[in-house]
Amino acid sequence: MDINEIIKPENLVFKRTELMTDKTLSYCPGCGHGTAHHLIMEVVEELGIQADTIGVAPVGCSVLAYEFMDIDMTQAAHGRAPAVATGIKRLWPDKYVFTYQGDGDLAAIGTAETIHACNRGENIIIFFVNNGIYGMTGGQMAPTTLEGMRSSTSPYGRDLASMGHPIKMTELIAQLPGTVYVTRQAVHKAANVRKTKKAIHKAFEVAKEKKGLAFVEIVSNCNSGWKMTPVDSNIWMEENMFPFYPLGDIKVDGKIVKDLMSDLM
Amino acid sequence: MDINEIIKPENLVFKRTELMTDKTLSYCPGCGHGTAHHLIMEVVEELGIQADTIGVAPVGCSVLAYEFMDIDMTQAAHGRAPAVATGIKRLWPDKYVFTYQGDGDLAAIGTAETIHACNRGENIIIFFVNNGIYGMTGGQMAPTTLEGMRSSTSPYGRDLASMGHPIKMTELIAQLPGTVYVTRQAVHKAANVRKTKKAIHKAFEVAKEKKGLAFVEIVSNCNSGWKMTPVDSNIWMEENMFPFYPLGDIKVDGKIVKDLMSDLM
Amino acid sequence: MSEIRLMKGNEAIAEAAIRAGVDGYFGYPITPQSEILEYLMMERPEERTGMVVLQAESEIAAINMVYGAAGTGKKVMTSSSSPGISLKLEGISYIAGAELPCLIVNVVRGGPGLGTIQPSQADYFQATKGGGHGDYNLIVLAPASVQEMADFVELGFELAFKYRNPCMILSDGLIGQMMEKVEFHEQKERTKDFDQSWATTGKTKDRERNIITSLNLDPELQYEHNLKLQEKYKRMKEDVMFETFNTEDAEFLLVAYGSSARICQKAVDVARSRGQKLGLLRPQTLFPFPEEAIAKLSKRVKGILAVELSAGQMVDDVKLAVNGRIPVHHFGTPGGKIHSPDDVLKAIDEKLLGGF
Amino acid sequence: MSEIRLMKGNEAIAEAAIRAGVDGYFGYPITPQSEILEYLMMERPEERTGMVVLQAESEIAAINMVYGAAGTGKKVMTSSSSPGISLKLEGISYIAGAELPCLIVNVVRGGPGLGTIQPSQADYFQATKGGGHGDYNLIVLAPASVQEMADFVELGFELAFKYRNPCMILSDGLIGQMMEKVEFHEQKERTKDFDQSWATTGKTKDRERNIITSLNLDPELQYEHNLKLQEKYKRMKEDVMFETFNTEDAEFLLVAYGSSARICQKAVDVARSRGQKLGLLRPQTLFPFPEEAIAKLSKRVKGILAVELSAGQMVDDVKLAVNGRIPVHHFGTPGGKIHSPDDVLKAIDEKLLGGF
Amino acid sequence: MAKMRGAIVVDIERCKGCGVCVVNCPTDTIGLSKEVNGKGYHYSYMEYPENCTGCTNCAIVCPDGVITVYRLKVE
Amino acid sequence: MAKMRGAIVVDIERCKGCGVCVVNCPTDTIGLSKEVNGKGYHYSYMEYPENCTGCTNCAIVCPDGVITVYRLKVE
Amino acid sequence: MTEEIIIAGFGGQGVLSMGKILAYAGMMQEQEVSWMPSYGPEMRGGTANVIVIVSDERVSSPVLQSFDTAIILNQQSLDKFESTVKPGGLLLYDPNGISRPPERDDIRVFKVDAAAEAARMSANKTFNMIVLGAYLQLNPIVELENVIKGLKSSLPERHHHLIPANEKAITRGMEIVTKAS
Amino acid sequence: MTEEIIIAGFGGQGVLSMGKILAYAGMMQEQEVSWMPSYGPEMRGGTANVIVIVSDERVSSPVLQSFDTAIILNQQSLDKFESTVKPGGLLLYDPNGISRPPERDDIRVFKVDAAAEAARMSANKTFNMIVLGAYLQLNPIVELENVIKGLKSSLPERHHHLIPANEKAITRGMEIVTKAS
Ligand SMILES: Cc1ncc(C[n+]2csc(CCOP(=O)(O)OP(=O)(O)O)c2C)c(N)n1
Ligand SMILES: Cc1ncc(C[n+]2csc(CCOP(=O)(O)OP(=O)(O)O)c2C)c(N)n1
Ligand code: SF4
Ligand code: SF4
Ligand code: SF4
Ligand code: SF4
Ligand code: SF4
Ligand code: SF4
Ligand SMILES: [Mg+2]
Ligand SMILES: [Mg+2]
Repeated sequence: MDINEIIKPENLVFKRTELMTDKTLSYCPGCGHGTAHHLIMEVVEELGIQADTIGVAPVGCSVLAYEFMDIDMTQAAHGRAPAVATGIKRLWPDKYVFTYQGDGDLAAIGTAETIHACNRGENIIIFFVNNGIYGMTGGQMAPTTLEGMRSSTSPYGRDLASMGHPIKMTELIAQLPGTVYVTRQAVHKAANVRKTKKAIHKAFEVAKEKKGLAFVEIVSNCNSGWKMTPVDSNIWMEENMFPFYPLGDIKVDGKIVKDLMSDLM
Repeated sequence: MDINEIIKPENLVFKRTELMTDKTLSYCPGCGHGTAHHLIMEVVEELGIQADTIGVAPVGCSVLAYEFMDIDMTQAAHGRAPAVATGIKRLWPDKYVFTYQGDGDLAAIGTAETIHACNRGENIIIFFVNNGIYGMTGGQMAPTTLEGMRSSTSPYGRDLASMGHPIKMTELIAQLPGTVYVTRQAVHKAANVRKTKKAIHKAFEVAKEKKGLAFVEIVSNCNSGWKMTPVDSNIWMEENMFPFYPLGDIKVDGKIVKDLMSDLM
Repeated sequence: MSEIRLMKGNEAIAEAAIRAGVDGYFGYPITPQSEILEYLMMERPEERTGMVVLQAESEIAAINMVYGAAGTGKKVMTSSSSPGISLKLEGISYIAGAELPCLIVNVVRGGPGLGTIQPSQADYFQATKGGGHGDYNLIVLAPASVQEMADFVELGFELAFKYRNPCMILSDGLIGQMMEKVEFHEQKERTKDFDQSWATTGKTKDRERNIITSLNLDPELQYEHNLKLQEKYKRMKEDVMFETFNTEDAEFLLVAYGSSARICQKAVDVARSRGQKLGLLRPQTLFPFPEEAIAKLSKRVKGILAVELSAGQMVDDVKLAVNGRIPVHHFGTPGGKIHSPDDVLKAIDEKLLGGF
Repeated sequence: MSEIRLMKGNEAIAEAAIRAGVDGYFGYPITPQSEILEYLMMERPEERTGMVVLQAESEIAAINMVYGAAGTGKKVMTSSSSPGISLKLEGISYIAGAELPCLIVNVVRGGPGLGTIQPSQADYFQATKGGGHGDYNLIVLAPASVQEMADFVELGFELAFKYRNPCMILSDGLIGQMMEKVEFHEQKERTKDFDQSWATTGKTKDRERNIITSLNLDPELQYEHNLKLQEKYKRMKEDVMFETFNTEDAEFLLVAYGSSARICQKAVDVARSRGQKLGLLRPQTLFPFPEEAIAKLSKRVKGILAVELSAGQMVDDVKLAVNGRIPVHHFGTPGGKIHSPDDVLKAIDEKLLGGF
Repeated sequence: MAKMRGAIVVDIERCKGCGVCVVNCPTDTIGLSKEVNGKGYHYSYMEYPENCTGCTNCAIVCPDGVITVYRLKVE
Repeated sequence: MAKMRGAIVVDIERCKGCGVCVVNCPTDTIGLSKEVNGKGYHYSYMEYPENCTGCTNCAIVCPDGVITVYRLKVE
Repeated sequence: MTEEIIIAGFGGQGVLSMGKILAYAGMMQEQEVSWMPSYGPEMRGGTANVIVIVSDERVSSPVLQSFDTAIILNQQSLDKFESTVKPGGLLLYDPNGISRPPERDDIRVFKVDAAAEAARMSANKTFNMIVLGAYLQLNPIVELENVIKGLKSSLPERHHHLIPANEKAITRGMEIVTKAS
Repeated sequence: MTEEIIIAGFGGQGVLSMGKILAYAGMMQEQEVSWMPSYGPEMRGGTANVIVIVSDERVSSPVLQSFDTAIILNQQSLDKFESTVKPGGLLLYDPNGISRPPERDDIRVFKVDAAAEAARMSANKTFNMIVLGAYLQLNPIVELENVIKGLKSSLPERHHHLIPANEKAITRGMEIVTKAS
């Protein structure tokens, strides 16, 4: 059978969402940011809420998210996306407002804004792409960098005693009464992509119900920062990141669904 | 028996610690800050570590702590005391370094500095005086203000939906691996004062061992901010603050000793 | 129908904001301006006009809430005092860079550092030269009365929207804490049909997506953007505002703004009563600065004394306007101390008249 | 024994810091200066000299770590780039108010807002006029070569301790990212016998307790404190530093600092080769500003062109120094774009020579 | 049986009359004076000195640290 | 029995040759080309087109969204 | 007419609201007014003072160093402000707690035993209104009806039943003010 | 002598380190040098370029708009920098991937088939050394021994075994450079 018999409009089963612009993504080959972008836009498209959605881009590799997502977006100062989103949402309570942030952005400089937006239960969605490193600025150590992991500012590996512990922001904010749905996902494999998409759907549902904040962490690779090939980085991620940042729902409908204590200690 | 027979040097059983200066405290009558100050200085005196102790004062009613504690002190910008203490401690690893902070200072503007000093496991002590309000600036709502509680910026009572939830910073930071000893105490009654003093002793011990951060919350009144008499405010505190901020040790020797999950939800 | 009240300057700002149909206020308490947030919370503006008021977790959060909300085309504002404004400077630079209209109130107190909570004018440079990074300018209004605290809210938003530029009301603890009578306009409804063509309100099919950003990785684009900003700042000159007192026949001129101008007014009265031909120019806009008016006067008077509650900041702009034509002196009181009319008179005698 | 290396400006600062016996560095990554922290981490200075290096959770944390550590009398520093420096301004105002010596490096990039990461000089006002609140000044050094990036670390600490005042190295992405050869002094031990009479090192029986604060609730005291600060800032004039090129017989003068001065040097060479009598004055200290030297030259030359990678900031100080004596023009390129020597030559022809 | 007798000395000018000592005294020894001190506060004093056992409760809770306690064992 | 036949179309100039699709294809359909595209990347292509079932795995994991998938039920 | 007044005393004595009522009353009768308090945490338990200006003309400086009238309610304030009264001006004080009474003889010095009177009336809260009455007796710059309006505007609705008591206190103050020897 | 060089190409082609080795070699022979890279995230997958100046005199401006030599490794860079070569100057390029070759006739244009040669040598990593060799053949501003020193200083110790291969690449580059038609 000739493939041209297959490649026909009526046989189309997947194509890139229309809500991604035509610009070539600025990300490194194999970077999870791209997959995450596509998924969010797919959900916005499926829900038909392009005109009701306002996104907030961070400072980090995804600073240019507004070049790629075909929705109205605001680029926030480093770490302040949750405050920016709060400002928007409070004045436009019927819009869907989300932030898209990296781990340096959300868990280092933006810690206070993250915690307090979650604690206030702002009816926004936070997408948190955790790649354990500062990708944008050249692979420096992030608060999420694993013990012993090398980065340009921990060239001999992260030393807990002098550099502190990797932080589990998601487990922490899950405990704040303002969060309703908290989950940790990944996008390196097709099965994960499917789960993540469901999670994103769920997050938008929560936002619609205005019951509080939805928080979707996506553990992702930064192959450039980790100095690996994309494929190797995904394997390394499974072997090293997932044990410390286990995937799955943490809080659903305002109830913690995981034994956090054993996880945290 | 004439009381002058009792009031003789050889019968002295309690007098104000020498490590408090002669200045009259700037606090309102009955404010717990004063008691907390005395206790910390008593412990420093008992341990004989005046020359090895550096304190960090916050912005808040206790901004002038340096006028009252007879030790070297630095006055930190609002919320930044844990960073200031980190700077000191990293260069003077053999000194005892503590911060003394209010709830607005520590749990609002200083959230990021608090979380990250705790997470890095800085070998410092944080004294956290939680009076559920911004005392210094005239009784505004703090992150710790209880639901329904009135303040000058929540004149009709704190409304959870629009103003967010009171936050339990102490339970949160107890979960960070960098904290070793975490406790919540009070100083309005003699029995509590004695317990708190033990806790402060313990905190200095932990600092000595350099195993991580010790965190002592003291739930206290702000009778001016609450607009009550000192005595009434202490009763109100027992009835309203303690149920939400229960007293007792939360983490000892690096191990959580309380069921936090039931507490947090 | 207008209404007359006796009010603190801070309260007047808050009441004026509600009446001006402001959409949102985001702030954090700090003396001597906490009354703004407190008044708003007490007034339940969500019921009066639907205005949103939120106490943020910090000044940084507050200014970034303003940034987000301003980017949707709404009328939003924040207020703080000196240390809090310093914390907002990254955000202010972003807002200026992204060309968003908004109102920022600084009720200045004595510095540097934690300083005092007493009135000061030592944040002039920060307000007018761009305390944050990069080449940007705020529109800066300097109220000298409680009435102007109220009036400049509406004026500030007008100018902010005219130029799509952040506007600052540079007040101080004196104007913020004093009570005077103030006349209010009738309460306006919040604007519903504002120009949102550039704002992030949700991309509809009939337009390209809107983006609020100050980033231009290509320096050539950022250069062009900066030139455009500079053009805009020049255009603002058409909105320069100032008041003069007794300048017609003045031999010597005081230049002072805000609370210091109030004090100088009294000094002029006293000097006149002594037969000294003193006049006063009071800039109401500090950016744009009334440089032409001062340059013009500098051709008529023999000397100028700039009087500030600072160690000398606005005096530089006066000197730049005068460009060496006549002597420009400075009298200032930094740190939160307020000079009295007598102090000013003494300085006039020593510096201005003594020099001749 | 000295050592010659080929290094980036940023790396030179880091290496110089280790060799100068600096006690601590606290920083947060930001382009174009992250190499400072990276180099330090790679070099394990804790083994070379015992120097402490810590990556903070934010710029605000970093500057407050510096504040705390500087208050103990140690030699500590931080570095960042424009948006990060804006965030540090509250802390910088505190440090200035509390009179603590320390070193702050700003490797400036284009603004406002997130801007670009390309070189700029648009943070001049912020550095020299006090971007933070209150009347304060930093000592501001402007290196124009990798060698000066290294040398100014030690110089900066010297001046900082001499005056008990924060010192800023105002560099930019060009000087920070370029490599040149640089000669280093031998590595020093960290100072053990520093003056700690004022520092918070733990109160011993033989002295009163030491307090680091910028608070004075009494405005009279804060006023006195401010006068003392102003006195100090005036005294700093004795440490003004600048370089001149071909000024002896110059008819026209360029004034430029840092990277722009490098570009201007080339322009002067070319102009001279064309027979134009052009000279260059390069301030090495921006505060104190070489106003006297410029005033003096303004009596000899016919016109001045201030050349900056900004929309016009230092030019104000040049004008204030010249005080209307001769025309002062400005040529600037804001936003992260770098002007070339040719651009400068064109501006000279148009603005400086065209005017005559 | 051995009994404890105690007495407290209040630094009157520093007392702020908050009453915290009063409610903390297990023996109801302390009262607040009718008169005010230089700052206008109704300072605390031993209203029933014979009750005092010198337990120090009042002193350790006093926010202003103005109470000194003496104690004597009497047979 | 009904069988699924699929095919993918790769936007070659936008492919960055990361190989994520390759490892995600359950049928080993995809390979990376020897040649490079305009940006110097070894773009992906159907090395064994007959394997493809049109499962879309490759497309949904592709960070750059450059894969379009077609599927046809064949008896 | 321009009247420049400083009112100074302890934090809890109602200094600020006394000033506010004066200013409000002035405003009610179409005068220009300003009210400038000392502010800040030093007020906590410490001293409080307010400068009130009531004038027929636009008020220029709201802060002054010399005054037509000083109303003084504790020793500290007396020490600080006695010298600031303009020659020929008025100093009114409550002798309660005053150990060193005013000494100037180029000004008019009056006293009002307001604290004692308030205690006698068992109405400590109206202390400041007794003082205000005394002042208005000496210098009736504003009319009583406007003072009552001022009272109303500064008291929350739920305390309006206290207005008669305050009015009484004002009248009482008018009666008991005496020239200091 | 002053030589002002621009080297430009793709991100991964070793443009910056080629420049660094040149600068280092210049420094080794007591010359003044500067090395000014383009920097920032646009480098990620995009283009990279560096300006190197080697001179007997103090280097003034490290950024320039015209150059004595341009070493060009992709089409984008050729488009951007061809016009910046000073009349009489040198343009050296690798024809791999070049669809529109240089057109100027007032400069000396040379080409070096470095990419192809590196592939042939199965030493893709030494691509930039082949180019460097070609340049040094045309313009021996620095001595080979100093280039080797530069190599050493820019390679981490553990990669020093690669130096001979790099040396070989330089020599090869010297051999294969040709005048463009
Ligand atoms: C105030 C401020 N500080 C620092 C920076 C520099 N900076 C840009 S991105 C970034 C880190 C980004 O890391 P992350 O949030 O993990 O995002 P990633 O690039 O890894 O996706 C930093 C520190 C900045 N732009 N602004
Ligand atoms: C940057 C900054 N923001 C705000 C303030 C104003 N301020 C001073 S104290 C304070 C709150 C203090 O409350 P808390 O920490 O709870 O201490 P308390 O007075 O209750 O003991 C605030 C907001 C300030 N000084 N600096
Ligand atoms: S640097 Fe890391 S996070 Fe950034 S685009 Fe590359 S792989 Fe992704
Ligand atoms: S205001 Fe509150 S916290 Fe401050 S001193 Fe008074 S009672 Fe204590
Ligand atoms: S607790 Fe202390 S301050 Fe309060 S009344 Fe008793 S003695 Fe006085
Ligand atoms: S010592 Fe004990 S018994 Fe005596 S007064 Fe104090 S609390 Fe009461
Ligand atoms: S995943 Fe996408 S970008 Fe990566 S190789 Fe496959 S098609 Fe190309
Ligand atoms: S559609 Fe499925 S089977 Fe076909 S190439 Fe993609 S992953 Fe492989
Ligand atoms: Mg990251
Ligand atoms: Mg508090």
